[in-house]
Amino acid sequence: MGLKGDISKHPPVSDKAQDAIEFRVPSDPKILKIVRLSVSHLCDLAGFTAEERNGTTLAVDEACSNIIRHAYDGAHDQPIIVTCKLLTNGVQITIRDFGKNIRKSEIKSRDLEKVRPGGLGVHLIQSVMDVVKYERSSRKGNKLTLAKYKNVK
Amino acid sequence: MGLKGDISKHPPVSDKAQDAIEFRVPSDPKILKIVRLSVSHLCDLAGFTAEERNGTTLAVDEACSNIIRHAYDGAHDQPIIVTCKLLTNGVQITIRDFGKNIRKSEIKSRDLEKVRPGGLGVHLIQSVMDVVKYERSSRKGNKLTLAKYKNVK
Amino acid sequence: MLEVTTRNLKNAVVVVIKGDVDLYSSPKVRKIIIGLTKKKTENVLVDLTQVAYMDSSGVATLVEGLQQVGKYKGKLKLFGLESAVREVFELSRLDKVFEIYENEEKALGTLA
Amino acid sequence: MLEVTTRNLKNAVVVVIKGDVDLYSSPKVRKIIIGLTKKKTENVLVDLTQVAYMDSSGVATLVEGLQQVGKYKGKLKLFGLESAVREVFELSRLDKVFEIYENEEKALGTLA
Ligand SMILES: Nc1ncnc2c1ncn2[C@@H]1O[C@H](COP(=O)(O)OP(=O)(O)O)[C@@H](O)[C@H]1O
Ligand SMILES: Nc1ncnc2c1ncn2[C@@H]1O[C@H](COP(=O)(O)OP(=O)(O)O)[C@@H](O)[C@H]1O
Repeated sequence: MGLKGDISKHPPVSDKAQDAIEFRVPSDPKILKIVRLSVSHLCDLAGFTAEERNGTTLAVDEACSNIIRHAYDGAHDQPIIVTCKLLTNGVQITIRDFGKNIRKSEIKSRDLEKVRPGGLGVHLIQSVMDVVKYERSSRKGNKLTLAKYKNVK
Repeated sequence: MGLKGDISKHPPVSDKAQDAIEFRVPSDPKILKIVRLSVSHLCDLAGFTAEERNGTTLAVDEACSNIIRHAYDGAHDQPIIVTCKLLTNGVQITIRDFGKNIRKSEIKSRDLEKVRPGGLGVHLIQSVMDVVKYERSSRKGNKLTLAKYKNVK
Repeated sequence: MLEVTTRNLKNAVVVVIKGDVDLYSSPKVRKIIIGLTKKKTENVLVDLTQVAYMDSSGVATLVEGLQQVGKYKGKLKLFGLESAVREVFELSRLDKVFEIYENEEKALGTLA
Repeated sequence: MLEVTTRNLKNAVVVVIKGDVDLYSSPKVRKIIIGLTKKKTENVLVDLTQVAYMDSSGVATLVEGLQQVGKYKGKLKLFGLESAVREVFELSRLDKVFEIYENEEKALGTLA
């Protein structure tokens, strides 16, 4: 999928570089919990409800899991860079990898009517976040921009 | 203070770059909890006891607090880089800042017999960690290397 | 860090999961549940009381278990879902596919 | 995220702290405790049951409170220390300087 919601419609209210928290982690499933704990606390700082916080944390976890499994084909030693920005009205999280360029046509959620294991990650990310934007990096790798705003529906 | 324990005596057992987790955070007291949550989970991954984990988490928190208060004189928008490495026998954490160069002679724990508020941070860091090494960066800023090993007395 | 244990009751096996179920830990859950389905365990009850977090890999593991028990007309039921875990099932529209109960007693009460 | 509330009893004020006490949150604790000492509250009991973490800035705040109540012969007592919090007091060698009790009942029992 491409753009969900237009990020320019919700300009980050504060985006000085110094407001950003950046994690550089290896593509090892072990680190997912560290990313979740951090994102979850960031959501608390943003004043999110428990539901907003849980959803955002889930989305970032799913996005990192997908990078590990698809962009890096399961390799555990490749870099992932997660950058979190606290906005006055929510959080913005960008996730960069240096793996295989994604084919946007492949990144889509499947028909949920067919009950089968797998194929839920992209659906979960899209259901929860207000902005979901996949970009191929001009060189190797990809950048995913996620944002969640407070009190959106 | 300078070197506590000789880091070369306990060489990191695994130190490929990809094992490192790096956080770049602003010098804002708000981020201390994120650093703690992450370090605490890393200590779990290292197989630390609760006491080893609590102590290590405390030491990193105190070191970051000191950077905010002393190296950056309380400014909230300056960079701190925390790098965590999982060793097979413990964890190594380096903390870099780009603030005032420390005077090693000033970094010392005070006489605890005199009960007064403050002046406990350096003492706590030294009591808990197996390696505490302050270095001035050749340019601006400082680097603190901390390590904690499992089952050391 | 995730712990998975099983407890044998007269007419069911309870799988007790403790910790976060994610890409790192779900293989451990899968091993136990698929192990039970290979032995054609009639009633598998999954205790999620101590699971504060589950991602799609955890959900996928439970869907796989459900499909396996279905093959031999067994049952797989869940109980004790924390709100964050319940939300994942709802978002995946699987809250109607699984039999979900409040607690062990209620899940047991539905067995023949 | 830290919450500090006070509860007035007949012969004491209980300060209930909920959350982590660190460089970010300790000013909030300080404001309340120093506020009580300015009013020369005779007995200040600090409930740490819901504090999972405290760093040296939290400890410093409590030391300051202790010194202030000392000036007017008041008391400041702590209770309900989690093990991580207890460790910080021990490492700071302040576990003998403060009166520390297991729970509110025991702390109250020591008041005249
Ligand atoms: N980061 C990514 N890089 C490359 N492909 C991806 C990425 N994320 C998702 N995809 C593609 O989108 C599909 C759907 O992803 P998802 O919904 O998470 O289900 P699953 O990964 O279980 O197939 C994947 O099968 C994959 O082809
Ligand atoms: N990161 C640092 N940069 C500069 N000076 C420091 C740093 N950490 C500690 N110090 C010095 O060491 C002293 C003792 O620190 P500490 O034990 O944490 O107590 P306190 O900060 O309350 O004085 C400080 O007063 C300061 O002079």
